[in-house]
Amino acid sequence: MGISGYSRTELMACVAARELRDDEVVFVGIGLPSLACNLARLTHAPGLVLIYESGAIGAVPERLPVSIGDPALVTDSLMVCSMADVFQCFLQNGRIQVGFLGGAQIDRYGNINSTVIGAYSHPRIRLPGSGGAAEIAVHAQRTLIVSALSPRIFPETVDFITSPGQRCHGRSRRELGMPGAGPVRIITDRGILQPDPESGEMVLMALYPGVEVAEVRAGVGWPLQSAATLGTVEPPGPEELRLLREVLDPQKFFLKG
Amino acid sequence: MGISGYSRTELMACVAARELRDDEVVFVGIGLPSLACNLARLTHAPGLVLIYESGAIGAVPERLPVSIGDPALVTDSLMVCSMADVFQCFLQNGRIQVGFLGGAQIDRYGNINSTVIGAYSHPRIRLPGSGGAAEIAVHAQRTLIVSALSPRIFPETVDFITSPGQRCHGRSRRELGMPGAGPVRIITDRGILQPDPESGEMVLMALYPGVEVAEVRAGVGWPLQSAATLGTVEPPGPEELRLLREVLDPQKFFLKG
Amino acid sequence: MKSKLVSMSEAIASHVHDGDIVVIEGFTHLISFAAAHEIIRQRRRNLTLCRLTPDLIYDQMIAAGCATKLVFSWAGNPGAGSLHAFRRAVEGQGPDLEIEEYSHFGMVARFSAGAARLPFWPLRNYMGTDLPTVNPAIKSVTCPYTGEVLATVPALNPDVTIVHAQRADEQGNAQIWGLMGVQKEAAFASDRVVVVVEQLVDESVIRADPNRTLIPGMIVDAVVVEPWGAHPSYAQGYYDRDNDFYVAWEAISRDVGRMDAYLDEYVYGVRNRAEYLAKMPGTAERLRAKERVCAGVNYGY
Amino acid sequence: MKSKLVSMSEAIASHVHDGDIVVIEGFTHLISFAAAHEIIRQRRRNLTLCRLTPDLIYDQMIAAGCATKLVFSWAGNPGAGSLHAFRRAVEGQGPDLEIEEYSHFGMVARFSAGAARLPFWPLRNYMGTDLPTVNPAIKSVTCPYTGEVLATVPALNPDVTIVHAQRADEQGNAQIWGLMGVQKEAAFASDRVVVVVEQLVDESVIRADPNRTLIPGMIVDAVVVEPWGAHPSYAQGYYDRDNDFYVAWEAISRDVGRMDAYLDEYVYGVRNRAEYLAKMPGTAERLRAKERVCAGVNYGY
Repeated sequence: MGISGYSRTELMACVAARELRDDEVVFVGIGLPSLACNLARLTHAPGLVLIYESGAIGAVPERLPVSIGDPALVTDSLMVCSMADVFQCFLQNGRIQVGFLGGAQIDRYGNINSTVIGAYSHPRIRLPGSGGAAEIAVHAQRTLIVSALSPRIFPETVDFITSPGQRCHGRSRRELGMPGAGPVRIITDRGILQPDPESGEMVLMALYPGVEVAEVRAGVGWPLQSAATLGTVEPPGPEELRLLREVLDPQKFFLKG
Repeated sequence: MGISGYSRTELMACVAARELRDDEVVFVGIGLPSLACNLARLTHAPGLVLIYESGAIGAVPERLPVSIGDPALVTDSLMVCSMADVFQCFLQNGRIQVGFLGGAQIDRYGNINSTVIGAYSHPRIRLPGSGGAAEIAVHAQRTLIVSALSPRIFPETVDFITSPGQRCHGRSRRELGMPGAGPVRIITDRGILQPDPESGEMVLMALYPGVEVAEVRAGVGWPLQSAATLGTVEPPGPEELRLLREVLDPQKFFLKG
Repeated sequence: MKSKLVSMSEAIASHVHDGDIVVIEGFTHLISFAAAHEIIRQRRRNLTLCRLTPDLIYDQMIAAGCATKLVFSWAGNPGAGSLHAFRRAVEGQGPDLEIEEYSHFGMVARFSAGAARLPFWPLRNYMGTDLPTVNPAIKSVTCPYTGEVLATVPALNPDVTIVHAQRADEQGNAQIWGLMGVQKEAAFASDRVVVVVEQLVDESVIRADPNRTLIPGMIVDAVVVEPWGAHPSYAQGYYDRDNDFYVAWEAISRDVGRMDAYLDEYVYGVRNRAEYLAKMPGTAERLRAKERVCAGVNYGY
Repeated sequence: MKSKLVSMSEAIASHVHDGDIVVIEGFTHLISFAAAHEIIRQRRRNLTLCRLTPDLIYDQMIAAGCATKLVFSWAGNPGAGSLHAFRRAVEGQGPDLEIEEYSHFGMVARFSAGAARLPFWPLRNYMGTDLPTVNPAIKSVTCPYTGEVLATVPALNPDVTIVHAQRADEQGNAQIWGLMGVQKEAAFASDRVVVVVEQLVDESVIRADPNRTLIPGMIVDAVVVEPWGAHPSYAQGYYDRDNDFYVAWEAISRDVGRMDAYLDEYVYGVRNRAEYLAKMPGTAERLRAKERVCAGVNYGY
């Protein structure tokens, strides 16, 4: 934690939470996205519906879920359904407004690799693979990518496209027939990127307090463009920090660093 | 009821019940098939699993069900599932060993019409239609047709094939790629027909006590062949009659006549 | 969140429009006659009515002139006879009614495709039958793995689906037990969903047993509380099916005059479900369900 | 009917053979570690292991040399790190392991096709991703109505599926609440089914609440009673997930020596689940579920 009184991870969780509107339906992942969704639920979006790919709909976890199939997601949820229903009746049906994604590599167009570093047939590092990410990237009405910056994580081109972004191997989402809008924000630890409406390339749209453009550029493996006017980001408020630290992740399971 | 001490409907119910083996899985219809299945369950086939297309699996109705969706089929059943599961996971999956069918017309090859008398576009009599019969005829490992004889009910050719029999418009079940064996018995009120293994044509295999071949022929609209040796059918035993009359249908809802 | 509770007349006025594709599902169980009667009272016209079993509910709507098309798989009065308004129309003795006919599996598959927002659903079916010859919407597809030719049916995506359920909260999170038919698939396939319940419950009742929830509130537009709203159909745990009424319907619907008189008295002649029930004293006593309450399960961790 | 109750060792000896396609499903919830350990003890070889999330259970089976092929969609240790036996194999530092990889939706669709005994399942997916380029089993089909090209996956029909459930009767009628994953689809897709339960109950308990039954006895070949059989996974209403164990696994599985020592002590070194549990005193007290029992519903009519 810096001089500012909050950590960059805490700010990322707040920024992600603020992207969610009340009554939206969110496909939640574990870790920071889960923190962000529960923070939004406890602040400006009490009607947010949290859906986990495990089949828990309208979850209200009493403890921090450490896996996407945590029993705390079931107890007191609105509905538990089969995974066939999750993917067919909720996701493919178009009912999911927001999906959270992350990965080992994120490229210039918001394509994500969570499959493999190196060649698929001879991987240097074998990652877990898609899980539900590929279809969330296709079907969620919009997705939010959350990741700290580093040139290793943000190469110009990913080794493997697990989850499609705004442009895949030269073809746009529209050409490829994808229903959702794809990644509309990349929430990093220094600022926020968003796709250029024409090219689909990720450009800097806002800086966190105290961060210079050069710091963001240094964390990205392509010549990062900036929006005409850069937005600013409000630091976490005291209530946001209290909820994150005292209610949502008191053991700093995900808020470490 | 004749001099014999039992009615032809009671005999039909007994004959149908005897076709069922213990532990088989039966797709049950309302009326005589339901009586037959419950009679089998109370006599030689206590492990018979009754499945209704409404989604009741392992039903043990405490009262005579008057519809396929009777609440008595649910109470104390082993499982209730969606109709998507009934048709996909049970029937199309091949788990149903026996299906019962009936209809307004039954032809030489066991094709059944429950759709329309006359032309489809200008019906003389509009019947209810397939319900689940078309797919039961395709998928059940074997089907049993139950119907009283009459030339009106047994024409040489049906006006409309709702449920396929052994040969449809000149093509065999094998040619048409149907998984089940189709109708292996037609249980009438005077005797039992079964398909010739070569031609698929329904031929007389057994007569009920006191019935002459000519009586059966008179009820069928094609030149009915007989098996080389005709079987005989045991009349209903006292326990079968007691169960039918006192336990299963005391109000003679289906046993009238 | 804003409550979705409205009266039946508001729900129908807002969500069922002339020309709509309408589904009121429920396989024998949980058929919302209350909604159908209100649609008749509000004189909706040119509806395409879809159901596996048109049952008495669509027979009444056909008789009342609401429907121009029927999509179905079994059109009878279960255990009692025919649907005579339907038959008169199809046999050329009544107003024109276009029909589109499947088997149950075909209709289930249509709703499954609709719920998954896929344009079609594959099934191994219809070999040998004449159904595809009279319904060109039954087509086929070749499996890219085995080369097998399978039947297909097109997705059914209604404008509005009305689901009767035992209970729901104000957001429409609805729980159903007993026969479930295609209620879930029809709701997910639909643009708008109205949930009609025997009993409004607190959200905490729903959350106490989330595996019982069949329809999530997020796909529901309106919630109507209408006890006995499924009569003469039934609601497991609340009341039995009125089999006497189904048997009586055979004679009523056979006769156009009696059918009109029935509609005049029991549908047009009442303003709502309460008035309908008041016309049949003793019904509740005759049909009220006995107690067969199961034990709960532990959701703790 | 003859009871299907057998011991775990009998169930595995009878129903899991060398070379089989084996599924032990359960999404985080109800993963039958007890069955996996018995398969390891009985030294099954050349298995094709299929699961959405290989999890620790298949990591252990891979480490033990049971598997020659893995079919999956997410191979990690949820919340804790990697599956290192899997990674060593795939990264060329362990014994060969063929992989066939989908996304979760793809695996779910494969099981759905298998359960419906259709050769394929259509889904709108995989545009833009590189998954189809490395998995030629992902193909496509053209909708006969709209002309849309949809992705397809082939049916998955295992030789044997092992399902852990909260409770079942002696015939294998099994009830599950909480997360259901793809347990139903996997069971219906399979040639043989083994149900492992926390609790054996009388048939009357099943019949009292038939909507809770996920797997009918008619598709079940063997029933094994194995309390705590899902540890370190969990059983809602019985015990919590052993998250500490999942975290500890990261360090154990990173080191081949420690992993072998783990298998020696906790799998090969015990004869059955009771001995496994006896090695971890205090586990039951630490993880036993609290009481959050829901109310029952009325099945009367």
